[in-house]
Amino acid sequence: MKLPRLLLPLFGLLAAVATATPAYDFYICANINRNYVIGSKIVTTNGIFQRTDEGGWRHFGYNDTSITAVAFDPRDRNVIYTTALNGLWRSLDGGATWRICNGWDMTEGREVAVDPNAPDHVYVAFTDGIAVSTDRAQTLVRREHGLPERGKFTQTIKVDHTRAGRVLAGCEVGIFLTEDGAQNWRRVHATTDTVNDLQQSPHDPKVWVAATQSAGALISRDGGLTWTPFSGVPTERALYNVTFDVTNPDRLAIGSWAHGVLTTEDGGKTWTSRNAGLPENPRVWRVGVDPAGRLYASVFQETLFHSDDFGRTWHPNDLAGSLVNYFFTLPKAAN
Amino acid sequence: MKASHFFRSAPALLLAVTLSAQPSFEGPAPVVTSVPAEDQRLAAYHARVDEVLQWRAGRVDLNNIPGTMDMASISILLTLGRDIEACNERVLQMMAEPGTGPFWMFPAVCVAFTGRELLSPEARASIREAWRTTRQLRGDTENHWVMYYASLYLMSELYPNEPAETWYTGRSSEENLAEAREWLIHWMDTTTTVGQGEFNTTHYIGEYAIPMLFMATWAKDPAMKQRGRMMLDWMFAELAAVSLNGVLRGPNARSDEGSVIERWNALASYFSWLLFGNTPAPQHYGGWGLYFAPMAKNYVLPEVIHRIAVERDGDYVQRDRARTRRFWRYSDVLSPPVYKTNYLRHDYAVGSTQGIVNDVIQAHVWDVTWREEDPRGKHPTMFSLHPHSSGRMMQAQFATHPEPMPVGVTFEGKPSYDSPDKVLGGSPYEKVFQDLDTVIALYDIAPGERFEHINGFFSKDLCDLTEDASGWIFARGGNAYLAYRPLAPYHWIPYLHYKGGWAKVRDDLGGQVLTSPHLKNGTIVQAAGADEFESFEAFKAAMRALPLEFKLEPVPSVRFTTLRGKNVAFTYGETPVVDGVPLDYAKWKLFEGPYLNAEVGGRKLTVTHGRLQRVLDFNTLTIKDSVRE
Amino acid sequence: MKKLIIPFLLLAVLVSAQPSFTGPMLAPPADTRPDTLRRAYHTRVDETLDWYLNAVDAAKPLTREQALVKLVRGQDATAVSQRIIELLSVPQSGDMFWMFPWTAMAFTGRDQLSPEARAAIREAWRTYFPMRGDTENHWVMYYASLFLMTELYPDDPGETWFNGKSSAENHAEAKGFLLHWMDLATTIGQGEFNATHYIGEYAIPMLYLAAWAEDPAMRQRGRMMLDLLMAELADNSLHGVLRGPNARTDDTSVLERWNALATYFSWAMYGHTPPPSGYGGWGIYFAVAAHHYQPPPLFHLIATDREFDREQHDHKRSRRRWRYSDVEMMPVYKTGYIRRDYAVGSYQGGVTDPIQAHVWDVTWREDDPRGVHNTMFSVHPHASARVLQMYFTEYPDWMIDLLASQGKPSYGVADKILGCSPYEQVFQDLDTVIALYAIAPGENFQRVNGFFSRNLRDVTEDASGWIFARGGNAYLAYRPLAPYTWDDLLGYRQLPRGDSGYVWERFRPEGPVDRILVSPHANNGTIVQAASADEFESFEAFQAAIRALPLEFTLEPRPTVKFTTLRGKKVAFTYGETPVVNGRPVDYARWKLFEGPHLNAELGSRKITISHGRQHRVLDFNTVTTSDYVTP
Amino acid sequence: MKKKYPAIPLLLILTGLLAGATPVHDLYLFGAVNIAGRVAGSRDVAKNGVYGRQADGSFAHRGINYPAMLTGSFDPRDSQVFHVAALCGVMTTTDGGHTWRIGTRWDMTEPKSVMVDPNAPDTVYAALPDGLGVSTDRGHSWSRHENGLPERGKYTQVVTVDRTQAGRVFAGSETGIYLTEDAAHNWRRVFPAVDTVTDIRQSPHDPKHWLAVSQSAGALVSRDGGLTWTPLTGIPDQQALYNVAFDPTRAGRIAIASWSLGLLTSEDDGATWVFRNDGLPEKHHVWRAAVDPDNGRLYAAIDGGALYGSDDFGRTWRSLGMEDSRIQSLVFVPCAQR
Repeated sequence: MKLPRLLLPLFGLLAAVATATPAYDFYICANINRNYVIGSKIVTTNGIFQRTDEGGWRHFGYNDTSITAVAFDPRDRNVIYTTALNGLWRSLDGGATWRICNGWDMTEGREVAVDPNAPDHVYVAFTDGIAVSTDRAQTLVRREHGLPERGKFTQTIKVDHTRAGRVLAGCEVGIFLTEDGAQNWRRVHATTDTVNDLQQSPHDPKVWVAATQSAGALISRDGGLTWTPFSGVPTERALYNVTFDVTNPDRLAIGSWAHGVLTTEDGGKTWTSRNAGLPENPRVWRVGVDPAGRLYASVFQETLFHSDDFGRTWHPNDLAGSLVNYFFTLPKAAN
Repeated sequence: MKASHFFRSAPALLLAVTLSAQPSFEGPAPVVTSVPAEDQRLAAYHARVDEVLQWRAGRVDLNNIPGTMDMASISILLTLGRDIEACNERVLQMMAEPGTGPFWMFPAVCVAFTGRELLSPEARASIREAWRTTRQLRGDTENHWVMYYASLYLMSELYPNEPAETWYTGRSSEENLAEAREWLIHWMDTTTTVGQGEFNTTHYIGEYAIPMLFMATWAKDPAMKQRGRMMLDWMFAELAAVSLNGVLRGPNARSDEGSVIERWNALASYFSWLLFGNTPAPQHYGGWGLYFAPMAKNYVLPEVIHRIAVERDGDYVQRDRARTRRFWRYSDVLSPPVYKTNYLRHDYAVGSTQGIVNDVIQAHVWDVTWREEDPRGKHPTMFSLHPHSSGRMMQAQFATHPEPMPVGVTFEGKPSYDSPDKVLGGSPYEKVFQDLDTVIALYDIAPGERFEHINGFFSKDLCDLTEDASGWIFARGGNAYLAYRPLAPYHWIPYLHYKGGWAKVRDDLGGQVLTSPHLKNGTIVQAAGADEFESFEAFKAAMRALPLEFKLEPVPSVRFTTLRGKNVAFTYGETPVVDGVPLDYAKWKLFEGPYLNAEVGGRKLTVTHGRLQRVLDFNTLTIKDSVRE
Repeated sequence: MKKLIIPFLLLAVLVSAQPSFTGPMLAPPADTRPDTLRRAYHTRVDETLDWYLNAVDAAKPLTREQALVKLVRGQDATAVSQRIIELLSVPQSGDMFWMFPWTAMAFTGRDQLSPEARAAIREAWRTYFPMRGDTENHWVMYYASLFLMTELYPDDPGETWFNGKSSAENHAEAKGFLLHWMDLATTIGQGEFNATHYIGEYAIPMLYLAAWAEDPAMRQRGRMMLDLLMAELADNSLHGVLRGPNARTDDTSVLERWNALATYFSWAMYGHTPPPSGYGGWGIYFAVAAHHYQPPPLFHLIATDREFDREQHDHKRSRRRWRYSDVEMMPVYKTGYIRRDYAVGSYQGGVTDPIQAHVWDVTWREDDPRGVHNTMFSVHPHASARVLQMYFTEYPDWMIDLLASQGKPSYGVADKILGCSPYEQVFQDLDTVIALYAIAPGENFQRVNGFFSRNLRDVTEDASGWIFARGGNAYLAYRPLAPYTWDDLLGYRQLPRGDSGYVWERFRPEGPVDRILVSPHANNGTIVQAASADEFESFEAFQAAIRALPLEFTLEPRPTVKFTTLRGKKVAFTYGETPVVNGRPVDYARWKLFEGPHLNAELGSRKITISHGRQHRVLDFNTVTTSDYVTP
Repeated sequence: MKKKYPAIPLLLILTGLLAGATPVHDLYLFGAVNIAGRVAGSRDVAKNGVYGRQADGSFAHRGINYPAMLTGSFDPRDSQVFHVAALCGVMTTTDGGHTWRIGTRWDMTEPKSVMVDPNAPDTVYAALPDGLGVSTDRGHSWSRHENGLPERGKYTQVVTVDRTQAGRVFAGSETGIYLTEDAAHNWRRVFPAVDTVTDIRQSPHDPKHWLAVSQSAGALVSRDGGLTWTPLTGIPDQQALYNVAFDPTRAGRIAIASWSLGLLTSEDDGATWVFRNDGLPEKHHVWRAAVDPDNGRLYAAIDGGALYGSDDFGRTWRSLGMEDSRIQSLVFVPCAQR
């Protein structure tokens, strides 16, 4: 599937939402092979799916049950990065062929992020630290100066799309910031358990939110320098991820195994549990909002649900039995 | 994708094909007390290999190729040089939808190499193509990586000089070969300096031995071939030294619900049967054992190792160091050291670690296991444990969220992980000390843990089980006398047996579990040989007379004079003291005992038995065999 | 004088599957991974065993070999037991050649034979009195067999053994000799080095020790000595064919270099040349235990890798001398230069073994060496009772007659091409050999014979004095230093007389005949220079190059040569003096036990390193240790 | 079966008996038949080793078939006990040759002759190709006693004990005749030679009178008990002389055997010599000569031929059997000792 090269800054294009044909491409990384374990036979197709205009899901790339995140080179949609069990994979031809970018000294990539202002730079979160590439992942080098020797399990990494080299990472012992392309890291918020997700607001680059395992959800209004908890969000159970609604600055959603889906429509002042219509014992693995404001929730051992009323009512989707590890939005590729 | 599994029930291709010769796993238990003369020793080994090859080849039905030919049987037929056309046909079928992951990779390598001259060009091309089209998951566990990288190494050597786009990795043959070689050397370096990660595994021994046999046979680079051969010696020397009459017992870095109780019923017994001939082969040769057979004749078990397994002159203590699985989180050390103690006697063996969580799944910390003439179906073991199920501990060693794994693994070959009456697994709240055939296990379970009790396993095969007024529970196991002292009140629940990790149902075969619902707890076990006492009563009297003081608050603490006259003082969380001298873990060697010796960091193992000695020196890749005049 | 020659038991038996010795020429397998090599090796061993089994004729009683092979295969133990009792019910003979076959029978059958058959074998070691012999290989067979039988029956008193010594005494004595022999071989070198036939008489006993010795040290020593023998065979053979120098060979295989028992071992071990017919007769006794041995892949590479030229210098020793010598054993300085198309080998001349020695030759590669006399050399035909007395405890005058009757017909004849002489001194530098002769007056015979094979092509006696010829893909230049004539080399045909005595007659074989250059001059010399055809435009170009080589020589008062070799070496060599190369005299004192790309050992070290590329095996007899290692 | 007999000088018994009376001595032959081409490993068709003379004068093989026995020396106390020099070492029998024990080990081989010290019959001497072995326990164990022999040149073909004095022994070797007078603790050379001294005999008539033959120094005589030796004129010295024998029944009569020369006799105590080959086979390769102490009969063993006897000291011969044989030695043992 060869995509034409498109050189557009990612978010600058937030034109009004076209209800008819969406102005965005919407991707998920999903494992559909229930209870897969190394050695059992894969009977389904897993990996990256792109939503089709008809609302279905089209798989591309390898059949890999372990893909945890995906990112694209903003300049060329054919350059795709995915993190997975083996580490970081890269495709230069839209997913037809791939290359493993790390050796044996890195494994189990958790998330990958491309610096929109320095698109050759790729940042990867690993179970034992952070690696960076400055050559489109042809080579990968650990850059962990400032991370603690123990406690640098990194679940999430996001690049501040306002300034090259400014990156936030969610680790076992807190949120870490670099402003020099990962030459140096410093902790900006301490936690005792893993920071599971970091998101930069598509509406106000200064606004960042985080979902953590035992410190609830956090918000920063100064570009991630300081963080304060959302009071309305419970802290004792793990929050798996958090997402903005690209169509409405006041709407956010949180996914959690224990709490299911939590949403706010007032910028986080109040949060409501939106599990009615989902299977009981919600076990939400991941939430996402597509560019049309549709809210998705992937439920463990169930399927992918979507809601067009931001969680009040839910509908099972046709990606039955899927477990979505990642939602990703990109402006529509001009073909 | 999270936890690995290995011992699936043997591939379901086994048809009731009539068999002329009775396979060993149905025959009588071998009685072996000495190693036969060298020529007969090798001939007997080859005969056992041939038995496996013929057994599996006998099960192939050419009228039902898809139903009876897996990659094991294809490799075996190629090794025997027969039914080549059927092999070609089946290879093409299987490569049409290649599997992924290490458990597909090494069987595919086995077919590629056993068929490198016999398979048709199309069949060989189809195997090669699968390595372009199918992304191979590398897995998250040490044994996965050994299989993954040995397979990638060999395929890259078999097809050198091929560009990146012809490999699923997107890397050239040379890049793949270099990466594989580097990791294999790194793994061997780690294993020969600070110890095996998955030590004494009852099933995953096959996932190390088979790839190493393939390297020792097919690696072109002489250094890697030599390394494969040396690692085989290293692993089988350890199996020989810590098996009791061919049966591997605890401690095991990894075991499973079936073999932690029915100690013989494990793939390790296949290797004991094949190499030492001193225990029955497991059913269908353990399934995976079939992949060791095709090239088995290219490995000659050194006589010194064979003698260690079969000819023990007297009781002996073997102290070794191993390491835990690496901790991604919640640990100051990536791979903390495991201090193993094994005491082997004729009638029983006692083994333990210091009570660390070496692996969050399927670990087994300590037990007393007694000898059974025919171990099949027997549960010849006794131990206690804290049944620990914790999402946090899963997160320590797996890149996962806290909630999914405790339940998830129960569908992935670890059915008992989250069961209160489980008998498999380690716990951060268990500390163990062993001196010869005395084990003291202390527990200080944090409130709020999933299960706030300890379980003690009492086998169906115990005789004269009596709860003595003294507080000791006495029993006889085989020719061993056992005394189990629970340090807190308890009650009995029935023991329900899982035949193996993939068993769906639990069988009531007898036996019971002592369960003691108290956070601060402890177990003392003392074993002895029946021949040491006039009678069982005499043993009981001796046990009652042993000075014992213990308290559970604020933390469990024991002062006990063992049956062997050692004064042991052991408090939870503190270093045990024996005869006034605190145990010095710092001086614990990589291997130390009458048969195996190695310094930590030395990369050199000396294997000795009588006048025979083999030295495996990874510094110079030297295997040195010498005989004292 | 009990000189030994192995009576070739050419068993005329019908054959079903085509044995390799009648099959097509073999090429070494391309894939040298251990599983391929292992399977090929065991297939060849089984072929040898099957050849004997297929020859079993229900109507005829089993031969000893057939009985043994049946035991190896675990077949018909009852019939074999019965046959063994029959075989042993008559007076025995064969001496040490009886001992190791019956040792093999005893061990192979120890769990299969009936008690009566086992008792019959044991009894034969009381009633039959085998000779120990007077030669090194006899003793190795004798004592290895005695060592093993006294392990099998460890506590028997003296009267139950033929020699009146108890099991313990015999065992200690056998061990004493075996250690002494291994000591000699690993300090100053093999006595019967590169023996084209007697390699079997060393390899078979060592294999039996390696397979059946209970004492782990002796078992390991047996394996180590077998390793050494097979590694040396690999190193010294040209595509599987062992060539000179040979401490011992015979009239046939000194010419038809492939036709020797050593070729059985090359075939069995490395599979790159056809085995001799009937697997050399004795091959079966190796095959019956060969499944307990596995030649390391390293040896296979040494045997088959002929990519680059290689020089090997080894130190050997002569047979021990009883008389007429200041030293018990003359040191032998052996040189080998092996290339893809030919090999040149020699030792410094003099008498290593008075019978069946072969001092030097150039041997070229043949695509199929069977029946080809692919060699060239010269020799002083020497027959001397005194030299015989040096090595044998016999009276002087009658031995020469006797030798002919003991299977060595060519000892006492002038046109002989087998043997060595105290009046020959040889120097070799790479593929140049200079042999100088100063035959003492009165010595038999006052001439030098140069062997010119019937398989040579374009033999031309050039005006320059050189004789040029082509052998296979090799160019040869032979320079006789004294006048000569040509004779046809007549063959020997054995006439049937008596059971154990040989009587021979000379006959002229049909077809092209080998010739000998006869130079009837006491002071004499030969220079041979070899080259590969690929090194020259044409044969003429080679000839021109040879003619251009500076050469001065005189024969009086003693032969002396100054010659610049084809490889540009300035060699000065005078009979009785140390050769000088490019101005520096050869320093024999620094000659190592083994020195070359594949085999290395210091004199006196008892430690031999066998290498190919990064793979090494060290045999250390000081500590009875075998080490395999790989260099980065 | 041990019998104690005083060491009676051999000569005394002999003179009392004349030929034709029942023999005072037994005759043992050591050698092999059908020897042509016999090598280690070939099929044995005949009986080899020890032959005893029967009452009818024929010879019967006894004991084991061993083709490489050279000579034997009998224990004066019991003729059932004798020691044989054989290819495999010194073999000792205590039952007249039915069972044997090889006393030497691997470090001694191919003894060429062996002799018991009549005055110290537990002591046996053996001539070795690389020196000299001594047993002081009736052949059960052996050790080398070569002090005084040269490092090289100590090939020893014959060892002969002086019957008048225990421990006084002569050795005929490659470099001459050596004497010891202290049971081989020390040797000294009494006659230098460049080739092997093949035989040394003490006159049965005069213990001071010794004869020796050699490979290239002809025959030698000593009148002073072997201290000094002078060549016997009249005997060629270019060919090897194999052995020499006194006639115990008549002083002055001597016979010498030679493969090349045939048989030579002297009837004037060695002053003159005459060839006695007429009547012997045309090639007359005489391997061994001997004289019967009972009747003075002269024996000549022809190599590859038969054993011939002459009752007129060599003038006429007749075959006594043992066709196609090689008889290495003839040994006469007083019957009384049986």
